[in-house]
Amino acid sequence: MARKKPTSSADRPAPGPLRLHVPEPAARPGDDPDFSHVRVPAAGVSQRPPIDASEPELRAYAEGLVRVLGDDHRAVGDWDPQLDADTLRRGLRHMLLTRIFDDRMLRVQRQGKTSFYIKSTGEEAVSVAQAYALREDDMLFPSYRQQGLLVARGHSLVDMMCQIYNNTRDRLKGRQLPIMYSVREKHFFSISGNLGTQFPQAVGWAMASAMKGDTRIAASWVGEGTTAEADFHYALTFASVYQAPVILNVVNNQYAISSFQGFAGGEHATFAQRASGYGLPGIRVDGNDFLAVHAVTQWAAERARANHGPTLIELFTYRAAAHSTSDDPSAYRPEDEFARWPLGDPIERLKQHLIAIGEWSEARHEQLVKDLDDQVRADLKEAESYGTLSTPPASPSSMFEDVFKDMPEHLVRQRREMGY
Amino acid sequence: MARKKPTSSADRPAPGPLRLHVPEPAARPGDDPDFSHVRVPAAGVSQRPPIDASEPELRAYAEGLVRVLGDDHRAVGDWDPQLDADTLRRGLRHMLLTRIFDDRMLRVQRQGKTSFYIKSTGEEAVSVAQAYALREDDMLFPSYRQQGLLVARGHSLVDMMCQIYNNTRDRLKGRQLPIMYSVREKHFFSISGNLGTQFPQAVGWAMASAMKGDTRIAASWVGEGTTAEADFHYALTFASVYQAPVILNVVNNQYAISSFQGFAGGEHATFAQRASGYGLPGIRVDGNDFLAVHAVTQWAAERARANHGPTLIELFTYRAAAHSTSDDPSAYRPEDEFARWPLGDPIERLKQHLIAIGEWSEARHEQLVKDLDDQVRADLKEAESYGTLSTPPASPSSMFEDVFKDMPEHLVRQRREMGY
Amino acid sequence: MPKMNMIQAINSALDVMLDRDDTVVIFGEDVGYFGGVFRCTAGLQKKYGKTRVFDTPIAEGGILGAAIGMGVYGLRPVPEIQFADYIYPAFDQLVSEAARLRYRSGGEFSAPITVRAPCGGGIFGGQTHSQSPEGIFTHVSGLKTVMPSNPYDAKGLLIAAIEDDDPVMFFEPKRIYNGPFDGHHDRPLQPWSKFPQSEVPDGYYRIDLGKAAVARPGNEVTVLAYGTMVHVSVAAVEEAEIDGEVIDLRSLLPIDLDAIVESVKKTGRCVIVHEATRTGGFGAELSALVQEHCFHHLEAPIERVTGWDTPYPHAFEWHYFPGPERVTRALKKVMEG
Amino acid sequence: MPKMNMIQAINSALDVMLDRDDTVVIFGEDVGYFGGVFRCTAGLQKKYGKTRVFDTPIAEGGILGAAIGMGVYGLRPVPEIQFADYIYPAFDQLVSEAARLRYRSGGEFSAPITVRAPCGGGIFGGQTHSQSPEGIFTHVSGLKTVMPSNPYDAKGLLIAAIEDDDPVMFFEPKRIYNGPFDGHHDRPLQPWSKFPQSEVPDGYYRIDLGKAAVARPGNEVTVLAYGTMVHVSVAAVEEAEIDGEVIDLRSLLPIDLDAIVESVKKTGRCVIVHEATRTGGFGAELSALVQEHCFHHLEAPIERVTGWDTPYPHAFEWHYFPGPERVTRALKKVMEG
Ligand SMILES: Cc1ncc(C[n+]2csc(CCOP(=O)(O)OP(=O)(O)O)c2C)c(N)n1
Ligand SMILES: Cc1ncc(C[n+]2csc(CCOP(=O)(O)OP(=O)(O)O)c2C)c(N)n1
Ligand SMILES: [Mg+2]
Ligand SMILES: [Mg+2]
Repeated sequence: MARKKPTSSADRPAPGPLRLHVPEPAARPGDDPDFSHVRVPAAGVSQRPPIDASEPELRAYAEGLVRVLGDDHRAVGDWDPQLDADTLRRGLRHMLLTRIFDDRMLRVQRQGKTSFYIKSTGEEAVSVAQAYALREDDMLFPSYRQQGLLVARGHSLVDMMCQIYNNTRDRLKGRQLPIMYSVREKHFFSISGNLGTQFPQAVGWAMASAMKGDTRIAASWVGEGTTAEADFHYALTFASVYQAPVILNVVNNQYAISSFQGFAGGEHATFAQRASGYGLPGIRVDGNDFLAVHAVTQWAAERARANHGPTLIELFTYRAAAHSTSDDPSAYRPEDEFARWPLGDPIERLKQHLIAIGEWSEARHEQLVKDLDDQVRADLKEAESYGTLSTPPASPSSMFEDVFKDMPEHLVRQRREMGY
Repeated sequence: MARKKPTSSADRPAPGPLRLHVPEPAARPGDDPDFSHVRVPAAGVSQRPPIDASEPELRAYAEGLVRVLGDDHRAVGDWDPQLDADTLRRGLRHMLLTRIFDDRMLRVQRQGKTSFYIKSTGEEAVSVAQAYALREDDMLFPSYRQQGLLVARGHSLVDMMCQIYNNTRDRLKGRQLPIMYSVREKHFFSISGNLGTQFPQAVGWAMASAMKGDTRIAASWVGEGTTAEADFHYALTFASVYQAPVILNVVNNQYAISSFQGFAGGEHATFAQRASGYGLPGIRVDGNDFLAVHAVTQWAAERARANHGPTLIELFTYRAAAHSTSDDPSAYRPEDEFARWPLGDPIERLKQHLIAIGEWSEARHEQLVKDLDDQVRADLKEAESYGTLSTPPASPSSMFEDVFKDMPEHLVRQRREMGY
Repeated sequence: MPKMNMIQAINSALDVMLDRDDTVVIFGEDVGYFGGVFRCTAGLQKKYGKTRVFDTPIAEGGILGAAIGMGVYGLRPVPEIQFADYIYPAFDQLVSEAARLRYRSGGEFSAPITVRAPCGGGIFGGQTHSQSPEGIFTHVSGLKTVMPSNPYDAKGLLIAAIEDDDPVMFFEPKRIYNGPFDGHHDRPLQPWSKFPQSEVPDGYYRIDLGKAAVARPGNEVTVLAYGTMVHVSVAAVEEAEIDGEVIDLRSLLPIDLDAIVESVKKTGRCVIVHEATRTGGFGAELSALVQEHCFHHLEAPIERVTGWDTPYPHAFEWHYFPGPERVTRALKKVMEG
Repeated sequence: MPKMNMIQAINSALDVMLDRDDTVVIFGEDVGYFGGVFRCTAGLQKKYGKTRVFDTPIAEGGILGAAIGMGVYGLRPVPEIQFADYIYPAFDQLVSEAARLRYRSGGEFSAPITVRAPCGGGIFGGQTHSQSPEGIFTHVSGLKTVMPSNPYDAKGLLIAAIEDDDPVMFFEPKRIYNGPFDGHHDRPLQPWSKFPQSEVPDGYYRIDLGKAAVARPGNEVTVLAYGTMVHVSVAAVEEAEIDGEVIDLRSLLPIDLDAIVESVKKTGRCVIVHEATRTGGFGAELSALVQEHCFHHLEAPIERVTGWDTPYPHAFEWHYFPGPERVTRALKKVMEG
């Protein structure tokens, strides 16, 4: 204790002025797309851990990127889910169907037949592969960009279109913005317009399933931008405290409307890393690699079902389309970014894989695209036969229903006031 | 691709039923206190890192426990802040004063002279050492258990008592529950009854300081239970995104009213670890070790002031008293836990350290206790001369002031209606 | 018949429902092992186990988010918010989710949750343990809002709320947990056991939501009140020696408009009393409804007696609280008006 | 004089204030580089730099929490909430903090923030892009609530709001960003440039909060409205061929009670129009105030024309929206009543 330091920092030399750091993306309109900050490990290097591994053992997965499909389009490594060719072809079909559906619905929105649409282009592997890795009766709490879940569960496109059109067959009775589906029989929860709210709800559902000794688990999705909302924190906290059987997915598609993922904290950590702070495993996966997404989701599902608790999965992908039909991305990002996205296109990659293993061909692919296009057209025709936005479902008086289970007097009076 | 695994988890053998995990503390009333789960590393083993170290380099600090005062009451290792004996004696004095003040105010609450009180017993090192490691004009956003900050900044106890009494000298004009201080000239922010709200506010203040090229930083405190609130997540997110010059403190005193820290997620990770998920350094420190608390806080302050960004500090301590005067801990924890708390009593430890280095004695300590007790009694007498709860400050009509800067018409009307 | 105070009656309602319906679950901050800071859930974890009655993280939004998910699964969650003042972090889950779920899903999903929260002042709780936020929730389509004024009603209404298939905000005026406080803070509180409403059956019974009660019949003026203010209003009517009819609304949404209109048409005068701040409070809605439905019967302007439009000031609690003196003044004013 | 639509007028107000006062800072989701989803902040980041105008994480509660801290530091933050429907996650910071800070600290600290949020429906936004939550905020002591109805007022009121030392909720009816929509959704929208209120000075001017304007003078009935509903009400009055006086409240809290009372005393009749749901809406408060202050002048019950007590239903937007037809019906009713 010979040398005495100054006793208070007040005595130290005054430092320079403080500066505010405001995140800045690598490229803006006019710039060359720049993904040099994206580290892409080779496929197959990551090992599939046991499902009862503890969080500290799993910490490296939150910074890594699980990849199965190599540059040669072969599946490599421990995570290869070894799906049979039929399943892969079905996956390709469902991803393609999702994309074609999206393209078609964008077009009808542009024609004024509906008010709004949101595409999932470039992110089809997320929904389709994840749906495949879950059981049919596991409960899904999606955001607005997982239409692929419904497609993968074989839900009727006509039914989806009718919701988008708010027509006479709209199961949501004209109440919701297009694409805010709710499909109870497919265990697909009602989509909320408020970001993130489904995340703690999924945890609550999973807690209930555990309370009741059920075997069904829950899965939920948010975008990387949405991780900043309170609900993300609530979900992780409750999932951790009660070790709920739930899979919490962050779809990191690089953008939240105009804001790059740095505004959600992506400059300083991966989104999968958030989980470790709660003592939960976080796994980062190549979201455009159908096989990797399937494998990681299956791992998390097995873990949850065996009472080893929740997993956070970050699906690393790219939002290839505009945020929604109300958005124009050319105002905030280089036009050709998707073409330069280092993880490619999930559909193209699965297609090439199937070709590489001798289970697919360009010709069959072309035929499939045509068939699906025909199917979507036919479905659209049917859906339009039930009307479009200008042909509302049932009577306006139905707007007073379902506010409560039984209509209270004040709503009866208001309905009467409206003339019914 | 010879062996084909089942293509969907639905085909796998059904697992057993799910179970809900509900956290359970190691000991309940009637049990022997059990702190076997608390790992206490030896003092001096942790190295003080450079202030510009990156988060991954610092990750081990979130799981460790920085300790300076050894079992022999000597200061050891790299983190030793090497404070001079005067500063240490001042620290001891301020911690003791805080404790004596707390004890006295509890007594007056029991006498019915005020409605409510909250003690910080056992946690005095947190406030006092942290105040010492900051500059006098750094802005503090405390919770209700950091009265020691005011004591350490030399604020008038009489002024604090007058707030507690809501008497004629209550600077908060009778508006606030006792102990919800606000002391602008000490850069001590108005305490909120709503848990956690001050955390993102501190970040916003720090952002503003950075925007303006100021040199002042902010510090804020929440309890470990409060980390589950949204505001904790907002604070860490904004602190990370904008690299705000702020120190975010989690005082882990093991309890949130009746709930042990497992209900905030403490079973699965430390609270310091939360930070790493946001790419921020988290440091866990022995909260009952005055020197360690000072050193870690000073490190974080230097880091923030040099534009290297925010730090989360977990102060590992024990709430020795009841949550508040409305609480009776014997209903939910063993009576003698504090006596068995492995990190001891912060006042006793600093006292023994001073004795060990030949700068203090039992006799001087006894005298100090007596002096401080006299001071508090004298202050109390003065405060009571300005009235107690039954002697409200000024006129009730003042209740209409400060809702807005200028009183709008409707409040003027209501004041008139009240008879003023 | 057992005698119960309001805490015991609420505890009994929860006990009855946990026993009858194994989808009922109870959780919140300090409600499990400890039994709640007001003891409303005391003994229930011990009786029904940790997966039916349990503690939670301090995260009101998380509590509600999880509750909604449990409701969607098929449970009937009864979360507690420790003080109504701390309900705001859960506001989005309540307003955007619980309240809207049935509607937006075309009836596919719903959240049959009952949110219990102690409300109101008069306990020297300061501005964050005294609020009455019911008026914020009655503006939200899809939520029901209930506030009992006595043990018998508390149990019957709480059972009805738990059985209700829609989300219900169940506010418990903490000032009357132990006795029917009438606003005379300088007099000793009479315990519930001295009053007939403390006779509460042990078993199951329900009081339908949306039905008001006449707390004191009368002919000269109608007083609309709920919660603690029912007792204040009855005291004021007696003290003013005016033959006032005090209506205990019990449920704010749905509201028993018929009972209100019938009474006001009879008396021709109306005073509305609540503890919440005035502007935009539920009293405004009551005033609007009364004048819409009884305009031609009104002989004087409707008066509102409410908390002032300020936070609840700790030292001036009794100046803030709308006590019998202020109600009496309003009664006299409408009788003259 | 330049012609501005409401977006341009708001942008101009922000520009003027950023320029005049270097403590003014603007932030929110997509408001920085992109300039806001409604373009209200377009060009401002470029002009004033990234530390004055910037993007934020998607965390409304964090945005408000940080804004309050900045306000305490000494800045005048003007955060944007992308849609008023998304303000609920920030509710606790607004109600428990911004609104209460000056009071609870005895005047030591305050948060001079202005929260801008587009509100209202009529754009086929569905239930989460159409809400009018102003009635929730007018019940909160310590907040001011403003809603302009035209470009000139928008700029003058926004400047006054930013200069105000208390927190102000500044709601922008998005349906009239581009023109004074009068509820006739089947007719082409007239752009602001055709109307005198689009003549907006480039520089600084302010319209004090708490002063109503007469949007259309008249003698037979008073119509109280704000935001989009001002235009609907004026259209309805003209179409009903009733000599109605339409009062544009502009500021709900503080409210210009004098202007209201003066008009109702003159006309003896009153219709209140807002887009928000009825029960507990700000219309209830207006109705209560009018009957309290004009009881003896009223010749007919006050009518409320409002959104129904349901979420905003996407397909039935025009059945939900309180258009000129419904206002006309109410006008006729009060004229008869
Ligand atoms: C609570 C809330 N705040 C803001 C919005 C407006 N909003 C809709 S989508 C969106 C961006 C979401 O980005 P991200 O979470 O990354 O999902 P992505 O759209 O990329 O799939 C925003 C800000 C909203 N819907 N809800
Ligand atoms: C938003 C909110 N929810 C609940 C409460 C009630 N409450 C007051 S203190 C407390 C426990 C806080 O525990 P912790 O954060 O660990 O701090 P400590 O009391 O241990 O210092 C609770 C639940 C509150 N004040 N605010
Ligand atoms: Mg995104
Ligand atoms: Mg604690």
